[in-house]
Amino acid sequence: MTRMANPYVPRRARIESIRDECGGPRPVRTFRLAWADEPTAPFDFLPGQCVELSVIGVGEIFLSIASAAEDGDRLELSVMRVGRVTSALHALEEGEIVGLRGPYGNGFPVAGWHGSNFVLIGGGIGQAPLRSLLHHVLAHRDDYGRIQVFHGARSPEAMIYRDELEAQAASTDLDVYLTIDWKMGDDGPLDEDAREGWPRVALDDPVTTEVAPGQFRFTGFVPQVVDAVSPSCGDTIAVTCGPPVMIGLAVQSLERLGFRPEQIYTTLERRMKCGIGLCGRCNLGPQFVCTDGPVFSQQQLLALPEAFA
Amino acid sequence: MKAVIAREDVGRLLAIAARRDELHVPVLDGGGGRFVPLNAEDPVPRDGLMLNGSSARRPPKEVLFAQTAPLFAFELRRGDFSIDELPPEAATKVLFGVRPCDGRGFRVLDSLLLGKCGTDPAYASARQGSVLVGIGCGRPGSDCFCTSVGGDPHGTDGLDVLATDLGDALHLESLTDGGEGWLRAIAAAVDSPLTPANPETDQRCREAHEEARGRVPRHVDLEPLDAVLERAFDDELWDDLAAACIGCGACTFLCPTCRCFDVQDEVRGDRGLRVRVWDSCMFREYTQEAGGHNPRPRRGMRWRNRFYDKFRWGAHDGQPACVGCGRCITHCPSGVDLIDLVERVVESGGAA
Amino acid sequence: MSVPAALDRHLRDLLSSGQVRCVLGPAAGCGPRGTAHLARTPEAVDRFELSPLACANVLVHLTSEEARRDDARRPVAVLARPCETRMLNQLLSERAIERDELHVVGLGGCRGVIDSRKLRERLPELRGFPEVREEGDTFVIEGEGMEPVSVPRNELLLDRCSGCDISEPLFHDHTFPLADAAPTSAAEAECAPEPSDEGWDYWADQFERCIRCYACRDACPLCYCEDCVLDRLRPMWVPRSVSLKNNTAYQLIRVLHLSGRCTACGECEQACPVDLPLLTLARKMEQEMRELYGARSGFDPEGRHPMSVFDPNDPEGTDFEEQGR
Amino acid sequence: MLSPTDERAQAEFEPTIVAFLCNWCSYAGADLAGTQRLTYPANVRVIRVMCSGRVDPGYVLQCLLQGADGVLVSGCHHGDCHYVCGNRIAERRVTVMRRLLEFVGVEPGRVRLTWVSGAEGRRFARVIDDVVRDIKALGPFHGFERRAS
Repeated sequence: MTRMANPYVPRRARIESIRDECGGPRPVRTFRLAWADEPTAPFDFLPGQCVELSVIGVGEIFLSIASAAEDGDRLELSVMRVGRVTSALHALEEGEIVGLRGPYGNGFPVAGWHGSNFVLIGGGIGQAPLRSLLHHVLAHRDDYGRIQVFHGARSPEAMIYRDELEAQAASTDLDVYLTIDWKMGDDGPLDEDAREGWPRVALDDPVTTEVAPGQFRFTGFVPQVVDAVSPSCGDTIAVTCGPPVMIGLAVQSLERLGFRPEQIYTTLERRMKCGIGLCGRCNLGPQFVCTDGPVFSQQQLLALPEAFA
Repeated sequence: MKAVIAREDVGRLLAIAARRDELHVPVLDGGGGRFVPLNAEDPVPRDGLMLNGSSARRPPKEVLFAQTAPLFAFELRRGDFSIDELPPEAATKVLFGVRPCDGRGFRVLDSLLLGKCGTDPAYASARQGSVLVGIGCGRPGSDCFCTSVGGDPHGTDGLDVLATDLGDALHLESLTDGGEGWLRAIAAAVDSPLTPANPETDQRCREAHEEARGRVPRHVDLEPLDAVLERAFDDELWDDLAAACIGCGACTFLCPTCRCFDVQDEVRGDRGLRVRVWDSCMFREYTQEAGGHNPRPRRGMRWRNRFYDKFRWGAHDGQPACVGCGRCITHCPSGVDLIDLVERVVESGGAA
Repeated sequence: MSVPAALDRHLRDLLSSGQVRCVLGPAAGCGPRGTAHLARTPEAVDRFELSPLACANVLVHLTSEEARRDDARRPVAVLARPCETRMLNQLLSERAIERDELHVVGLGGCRGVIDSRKLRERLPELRGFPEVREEGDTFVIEGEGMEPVSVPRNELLLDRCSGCDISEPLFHDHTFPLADAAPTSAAEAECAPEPSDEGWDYWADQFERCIRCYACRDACPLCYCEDCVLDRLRPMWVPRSVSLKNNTAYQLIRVLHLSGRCTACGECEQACPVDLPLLTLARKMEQEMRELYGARSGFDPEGRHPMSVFDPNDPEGTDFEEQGR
Repeated sequence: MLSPTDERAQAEFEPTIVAFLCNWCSYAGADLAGTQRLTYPANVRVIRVMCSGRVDPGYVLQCLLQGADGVLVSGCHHGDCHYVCGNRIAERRVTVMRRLLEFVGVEPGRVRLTWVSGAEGRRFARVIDDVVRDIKALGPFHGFERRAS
């Protein structure tokens, strides 16, 4: 009997560096990993693909990769501290070893997107897979058209990749729109002065917001900023990732702007265990997020039960 | 190959089988019955052997897909670890006394665990070379409905050998190469109690099959179900249907085709195991994300998922993933009746 | 109709007048077992079934996560046998439910209910939910396509019913007699045998069979914590692996968390798909609480948990003084 | 009858005992025993808790599950509890725990309860002597595994 490779066994990877992305009750850190054992050949993966990351002795989590294969032989994972494994991971230090297996999932179908413009809409930690896509697109800049990046967070302090995105905003090559949430009162957003340097979008009718040339900071929910900026849908792929509510509203905004379901892509999250389509829990009807996804077009999702749950 | 064995010689047959391979047989254990390994030296249980009457309450899936199985062992060091892969199971497993519904259950498990995406190595190695010796159900249990889901009390799908109870004897027929090899080996043993089948036993066999088919007590017409499920997903009926459910995992753990599992690290000191443990889609935690979001917060949604998975999404070779064994009905702690629910779903017409 | 006319009218009135938001009670389940039924409309009252076979403990649905989702403050009407009013008392004492959220329809003159497993074993050919009549000390069972069969009551009664000393509801808003009060015979009133000390080998055989489906916990009306320690991953009180050791931990923690609260209703044992003798454990703990502290759960809606109070006359828990130093 | 090997194993058996000591009395008593240079067996792993009443029976169970051969809970004497009656609650909890363990075939002597005040260093040492002696006599705990037949 030939012995088959055990797909559950992770390889050892070393934490080369740790970067704090944001603090607060749910801090995010980016871990830069490299293989600890031979062969140390770089991971080959598509933007939007995932890995299973183990803190051995605690557990394993399914994570979107936050970097692109073109970034070199190091892999970056941005992790929010929310549960048991992510807490253990946040307690690790540079030089320590974690387990890694993958890549898993389908990733973004970038080969078919040559020549397209992009609208990337991310909220919170949902920006991680979009960063992977953005890095890939920037590495092949000539293959793609205009790029508009929308990214939202609760506050400027809670915004991940802020330095990187602001530096990109300063470049002329892509348009970046960063937004922070409204301060909320009992009856919804408070119409008080927004944080300095983060002007409000028009609350009742975001489309009427005047966007100054070069303005890249806003106060408002991400879909409202999309409304205010009103990106064009021609030859454009829109990709959104974030909290389910944000995705839902962003898709509505995109549809108002004329995007068709086959132009809109989302990368989904579910509770995962095995990562390889065996354990059963991440199903959307007959499909598994871990193997059939996590990237789905809006067109696919419309046909899948529980896709918007 | 076909052979016949006198009922009183079944013990001798099992003793021969146990000498050759790792043999598992269904026995009454105070908990309604389950498959246990039978060592060649052990006396064959007489009263407890569950070859007539009802099937073992715990299906044989646990022999090949253990409720708890280690994926690998590890040792923790300061900021590091090492992993020890565990040797795969080498012994050939023979399961004697598998009911035809459970045999079909393995076909569903095969499609899920040796599937297009990945292969579970523990299941694959346990399944490799395994021989499923089925025994037909002369007297189906009180909630059996195998004939409604494409099965039969003497169905052969998934089995390697089928035994038919002729009262004073068992008629054995091999169905696959694996079954043929096993049956020949048993027949070739020095003290083999097998005798060749003859036209008379074949005839009695056919009669037994016919008779048993008429004894399957419960029926449900699945024909209209698929069309209803097509549009019933967002219907409000699911919360009503699940009203009596208490949200335990009895139905899924006793199901011959459920395979969902959890993965956990279990550590003692600096050593531990990463284990695969059965999980149930009926548990709230099953889809509960660390961040607090749960895509299936209500019992009705979890019920709906199981229902669709058995009758629509999990369909395999044109048959539902439910094999009609009736265990989830008979042993539901809150008296929920799957057949009743199928009928209520059909009746609702999916009028969303 | 499976519910006496007067009761049927009362339940319909409760629902049509809007006094209660729903009625919770027993109904015929699959085969010879009961299930819980929640009637939200007067028409749905039809499904209730008071046969001694419809014995599902429906109270778990009062405290389940699903029940609490329904946040309307109108009361729930409950069809409660006497032992179930005891459970209700316990829930009230724990403030798991408030008195004004309940409308208790007590069922008086209870002579016990049938264990569907015992019935199934006795009459394996039985199909569907049979008619059951009580005639003196026998149950007369009439199933689909079979002659009526008489079986002595004590062969079919649920274990929890033999030795039960409450035949009338402990409290109620309304009460209806289940049957003409027929005094239980002396033989039945005898107490159930005391749980015997079987030792570890016996319990190892039992716990080893546990499949950890959590039915015993999920069927228990008193296991209503939203976040159960048995599900916790951090800290993991009971590892997920199914093994004798972990199963023992699971069952002992479950029993400990119920000690002093459990009313020995036996739903855990009834729910267990692999026939673990869980009522034995429950009874043992109930008996200890009574012996040690005179505590009986479910008899005082204002009562305090015996594990959170003490009495100056408590038996001495240490055994060092006796060793004469 | 014990084989010679078993006898030797028993003689060499050094039990692991977890002691939950209340902060205000028993822990101070243990401290005093130390400063008085009293000797007592080293089988005890001490866990300091604020009150004996804080010891959930589940903790006792966890100790037994994770390899302890015995568990000691020690608090203030009756009437001396820093929290008025925590020790009396502990008394009930430990008693019930012992009854449950006994019922499933675990010697109740593996779970002990005692009262030691902050002034009773000598008593603390004696308690430990007693507990270790008694649990040695009971032999290793099977840890809720099958006993080897």
